[in-house]
Amino acid sequence: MSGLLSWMIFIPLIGGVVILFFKQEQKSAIRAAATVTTIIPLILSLMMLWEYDPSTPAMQFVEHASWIPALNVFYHVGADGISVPMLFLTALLSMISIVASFGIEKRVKEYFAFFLLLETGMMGVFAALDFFLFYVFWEVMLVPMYFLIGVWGGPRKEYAAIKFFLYTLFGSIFMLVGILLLYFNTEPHTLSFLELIEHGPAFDHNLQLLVFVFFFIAFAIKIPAWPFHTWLPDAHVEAPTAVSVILAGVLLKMGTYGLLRISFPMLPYGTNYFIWPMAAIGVIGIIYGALVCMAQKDLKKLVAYSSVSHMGYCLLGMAAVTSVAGIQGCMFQMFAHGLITGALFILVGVIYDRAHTREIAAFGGLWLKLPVYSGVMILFVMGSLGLPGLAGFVSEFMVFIGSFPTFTWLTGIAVLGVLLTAGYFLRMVQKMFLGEFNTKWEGKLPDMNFREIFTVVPLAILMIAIGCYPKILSMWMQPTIQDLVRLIAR
Amino acid sequence: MLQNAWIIPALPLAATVLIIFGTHRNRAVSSGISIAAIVSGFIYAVAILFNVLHDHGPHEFYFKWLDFGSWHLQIGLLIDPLTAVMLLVVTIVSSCVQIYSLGYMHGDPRFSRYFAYISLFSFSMLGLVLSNNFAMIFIFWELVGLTSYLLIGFWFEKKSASDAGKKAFITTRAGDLGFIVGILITLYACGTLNFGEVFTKIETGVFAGGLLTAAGIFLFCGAVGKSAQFPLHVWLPDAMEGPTPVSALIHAATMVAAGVYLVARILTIYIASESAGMVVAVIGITTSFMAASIGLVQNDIKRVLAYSTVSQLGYMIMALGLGAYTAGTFHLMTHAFFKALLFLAAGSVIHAVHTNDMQEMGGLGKKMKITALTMFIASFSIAGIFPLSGFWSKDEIVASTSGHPIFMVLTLMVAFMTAFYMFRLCFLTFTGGPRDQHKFDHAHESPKTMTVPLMVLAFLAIFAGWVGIPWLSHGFSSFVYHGEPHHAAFHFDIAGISLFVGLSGIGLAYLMYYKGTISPDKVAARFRPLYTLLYNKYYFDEIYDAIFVQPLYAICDFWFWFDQHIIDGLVNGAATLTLWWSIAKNWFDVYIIDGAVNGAGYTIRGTGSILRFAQTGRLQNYALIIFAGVILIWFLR
Amino acid sequence: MTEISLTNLTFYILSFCIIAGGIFTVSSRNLFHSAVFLVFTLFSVAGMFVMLNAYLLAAIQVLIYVGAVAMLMIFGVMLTTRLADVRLRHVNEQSWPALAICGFFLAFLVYGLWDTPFTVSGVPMPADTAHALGTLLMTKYVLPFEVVSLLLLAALVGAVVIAKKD
Amino acid sequence: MDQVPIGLNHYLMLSGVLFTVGIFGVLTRRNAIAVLMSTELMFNAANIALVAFSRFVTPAALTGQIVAMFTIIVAAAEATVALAIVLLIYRSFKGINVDRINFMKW
Repeated sequence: MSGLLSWMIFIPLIGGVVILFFKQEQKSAIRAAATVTTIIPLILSLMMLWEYDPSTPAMQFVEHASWIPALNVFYHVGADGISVPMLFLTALLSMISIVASFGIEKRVKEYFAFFLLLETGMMGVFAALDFFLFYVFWEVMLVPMYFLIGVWGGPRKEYAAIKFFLYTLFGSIFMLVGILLLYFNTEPHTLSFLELIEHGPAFDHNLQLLVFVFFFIAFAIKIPAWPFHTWLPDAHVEAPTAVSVILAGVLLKMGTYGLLRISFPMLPYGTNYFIWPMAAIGVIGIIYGALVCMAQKDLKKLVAYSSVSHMGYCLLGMAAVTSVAGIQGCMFQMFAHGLITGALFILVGVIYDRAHTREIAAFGGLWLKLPVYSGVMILFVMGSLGLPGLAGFVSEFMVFIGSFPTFTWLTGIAVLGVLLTAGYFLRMVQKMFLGEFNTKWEGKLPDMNFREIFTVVPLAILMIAIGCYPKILSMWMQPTIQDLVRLIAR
Repeated sequence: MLQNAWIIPALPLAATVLIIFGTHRNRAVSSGISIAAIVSGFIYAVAILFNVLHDHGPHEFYFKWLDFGSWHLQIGLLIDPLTAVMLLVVTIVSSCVQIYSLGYMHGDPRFSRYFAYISLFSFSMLGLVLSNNFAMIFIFWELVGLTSYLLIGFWFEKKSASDAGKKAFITTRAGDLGFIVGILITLYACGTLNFGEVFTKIETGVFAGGLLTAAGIFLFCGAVGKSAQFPLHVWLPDAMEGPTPVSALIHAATMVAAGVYLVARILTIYIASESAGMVVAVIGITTSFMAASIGLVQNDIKRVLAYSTVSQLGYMIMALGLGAYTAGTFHLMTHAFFKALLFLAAGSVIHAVHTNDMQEMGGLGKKMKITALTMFIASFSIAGIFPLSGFWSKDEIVASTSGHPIFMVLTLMVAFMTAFYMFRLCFLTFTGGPRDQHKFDHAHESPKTMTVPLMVLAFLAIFAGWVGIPWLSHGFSSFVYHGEPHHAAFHFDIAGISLFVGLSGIGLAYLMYYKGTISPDKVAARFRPLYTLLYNKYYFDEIYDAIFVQPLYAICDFWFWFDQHIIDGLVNGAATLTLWWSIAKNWFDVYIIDGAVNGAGYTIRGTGSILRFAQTGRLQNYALIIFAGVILIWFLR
Repeated sequence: MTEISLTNLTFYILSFCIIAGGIFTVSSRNLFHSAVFLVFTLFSVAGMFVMLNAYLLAAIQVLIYVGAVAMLMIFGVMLTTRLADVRLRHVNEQSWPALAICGFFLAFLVYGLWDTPFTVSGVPMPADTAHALGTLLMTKYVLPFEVVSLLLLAALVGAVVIAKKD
Repeated sequence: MDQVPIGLNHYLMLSGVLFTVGIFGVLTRRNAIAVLMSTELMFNAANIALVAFSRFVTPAALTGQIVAMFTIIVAAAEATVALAIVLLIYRSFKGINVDRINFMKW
């Protein structure tokens, strides 16, 4: 099927526009339309996985068309081993988020329209092979995100939305400068990823350092790497459930994806120059995030800070640029974190919908009355704290394997994060699910319904499958990652 | 046959899945599935044992689990005599415990879930012993940790239970950190995690020196956590909050032995690196002595057994650290049986009187004959009394210390203390008069489902050790050995001393707690500081709480504060500064720039407001002025 | 002996009448009196025109000013002014400055006009200026004449429209 | 006394005085009709000057008389319109005092 990626990118947009023609009152129709609109890209992404040839690192499903000839800008999309899993993850999480958003009653039409626009942006970012296109999609994501947090969010939504928006925009500016620097330092001027990657080692070294730092700031804010992470807890806490899922599951991955797709291959010298700071930031993020988690009283904030910690593993892994294991671990962590944290946010939303509080201390003994919910929650908590047999373990282990030869001591410190993660999650589990049932919730907390279970089951299955047999994920990435390591080593 | 050994762990796993997703509403079916799975596993394990007896192996089967670049990780089976023995031990104990649980857990609202967990544990433990590489053993290592967590906190309504589960998980995980680092070092040094390949590298000298020592010590950290060795032993006594069968299975016989199993499995490292081996031995004997001394004064029947377990595990670890592979593993096996028996018997008592406190028991022997009998058998076994299992294995351990006088002295002291506290337990529980009449009146012998497993284990506690009797063609040592079979000659002197020590311990307990010749209270009063120290378990929990837990919370709170106020403060501060800047600019804009513009206007308006009085609006006024102007012009002309 | 020409005397008398009439016109407390003095003044001016050999103009002055404009004024006064108002101030507060300025003005005027050497033509006036004027109006000044007639028409209509009660 | 023949200057003097009187009236009278009368005086002063110039400077051309005639006509038109306005003002302001009609300021 030709134009597969374009269809994946723009079907949500089309769906969003169509939804705008619905009446505000036709809520179920809107929800159905949105679901269908997200199922189509999901099916397309499965087709993409089917047709994808994992034996080559080359870009596949490439579409190339002139867009702004005067600036050498092209509509250029394609997918390789790095983007294919991310595109699939995006499609999956979008579909799940849409289903998880059925509880939204306020301005349903706009909500789903924004959500679908957001999906277009995300798909576009992961598929774009042209800086201009990339940047456009990157910014396209911001706007719906801003409104989704700012309109459908919690009590401090305006603050959170503005913080998110400004912070990300702040990073984007650096990225833009970096893009322009690269653009004007190539002859002929080009914005094509592939050409810039080809040109990579020829960039002046100082330029590489400068541009790397610029890009890193932009992506680190998105990751979010310590110390650029403070927008995340606010955004998460205020965002509606499904938006949190997307935020944690997909948006954070764009930072790491950007580093892997752009910074690393285009700026090999800069990359190799900065691996130590990157690893250090990653490790600080791991430990720091975990420590801060331990002090949290709000369940959602805890999960949010755990994201900071978990994304630290990504940074640490990718900083080990010489090893396939490190980068692969980073990719795994991106995917696994998307699954696990996405599910955790859904589950947080489930309990919030019932109890209208996320205060950990307000619960207790939930396992007695909500066995399904508790079981699922504990399963994902275990996944998040790196229990073997679940996806989180594989990625963390691979990150450690990859980074240990290069950053022996840092890895040694990072391992502590595993313990701390266990600490804060088990504390949370104990306070919420174990102990006596808090009688004030007597009869007020029904167990998960079918729709909610449906939203987490695919994630659970994937998490267990990847944990038990990681090859189902690594097979897509292998050649690309090897090629990436080769590109960085240039 | 052997390559299908994965069936043994797969059966309990299947049972778990079936129970959780299918039969959890039907208690009988759930427990039946679980027991059927483990018993089938036991039968298969027996078959494997005979296969391995025939051909020691090692037999290895694997597939590539995960690959990155030129490296890969495996999932594989390693079947050698040690594995075969462990499979047998685990399946036997697990079977007994599960059958026992039918009675013990009868009436529990989460009966099915209990069996699901137990099956999951069996799966993990069996997978652990079948692992052929570090990564895989780590995976199952963590899984047994999870099931341990779930089962300790099985009665999670009790805060102490959920606390204990959490403590167990986190403490063992602290050890696992070292394990991970050890694995990473190994992988870094050898490029592989397969046991056989790593050992080959060691033997060829590729993996040696400081790196090897570091790897050995770090890997041992895992064992320290899991086997509750000093200084991470604190979780095991608390783990007694779990149901007693769980304590028997997980926290006495199998899971805590996993650390010992690990050390045995990678003993090559400790033999190649003597310093690492010495660390292991020292930790082992320290743990053993410390735990035994604490066990002397505890009143909680299960805690006495828990400290006994810690102590015995220390024994094994020490033996392994000294390179006595056979001794360590042999004791591991015999210990599994008699300690499981002790726990199950204690569970039977608890089931009868609904208390853990030995001070509230007494005289139960009359009412619970089978329980009392099996308990005494197990106690004799652990005390190392001829000819029970414990005698043979303990003798080998004492023999292994022959080159190290300090170790030997300490070992014998531990043996003495072990005999003393075990019989203190027995006498306090089963003999004398009832100290709590009400509880005594309600006491009764446990049902068949509980007593039959007790009898099976008692049989094993007596005879399992006989496979190691030197005169029976060195049965055990010619089967489970490291390198070349090492047939220790039977040392009558050592055996004699060991036996004497054990008997004197029993005798002292007899005098103090049966005859009452020596008053325990007086002894306690005499050694008050020591007694207090021991009674409070050397204050480990308090010390850890003070130096790790509370500072950690404080640190976490600090960093959260730091995050909220410093980092976020910087962000918000930047925003605020920008805002101020904007406000300043706005002020500048409004008052200076715009002010200039408006100022011009104001000036004109001000002037105008003065001048406007000239604008009377009266025609004649204007006309007069015009006229005056005309005249003025004319005049000025 | 210098002939005291009747012309001179007539001039002075008429001058006096004009100026006095003017002064009374502007200074009379009673508006009606003002109107009467105005008519007087206008007649005097008409006499002055006669002295200047502008007979037709004098006739027009009498017809239009006295017959039309003055009557208009009187009607206006009678329509708008209650005669009881006479005790009110009839001049505004700037009368003294105005007087001073007017004094200045007059002084300058006198000073300027007194010794300005106008080039006086010695040609006597034609006796029949009316004929000449008529010819001029129909020939040389026909356009202003027509414009003025239009102006009159416009004034007529405008006055009606403006003064009309809605 | 020295008989000075009545010449142009005398007429101009007369015109000037009348004009000044008219101006004074315009500048000082409160009543609008009185102001109108004063302007009539000024017109007449101008007419005198025009006719005098016509008599003494260009006696043959009669231009001054023509202009004076037009002035009279225009003055008549002006008077009619002005009086109409005065009537209007009177209806609007219940009075025709000029110093009350001061809304031309600002």
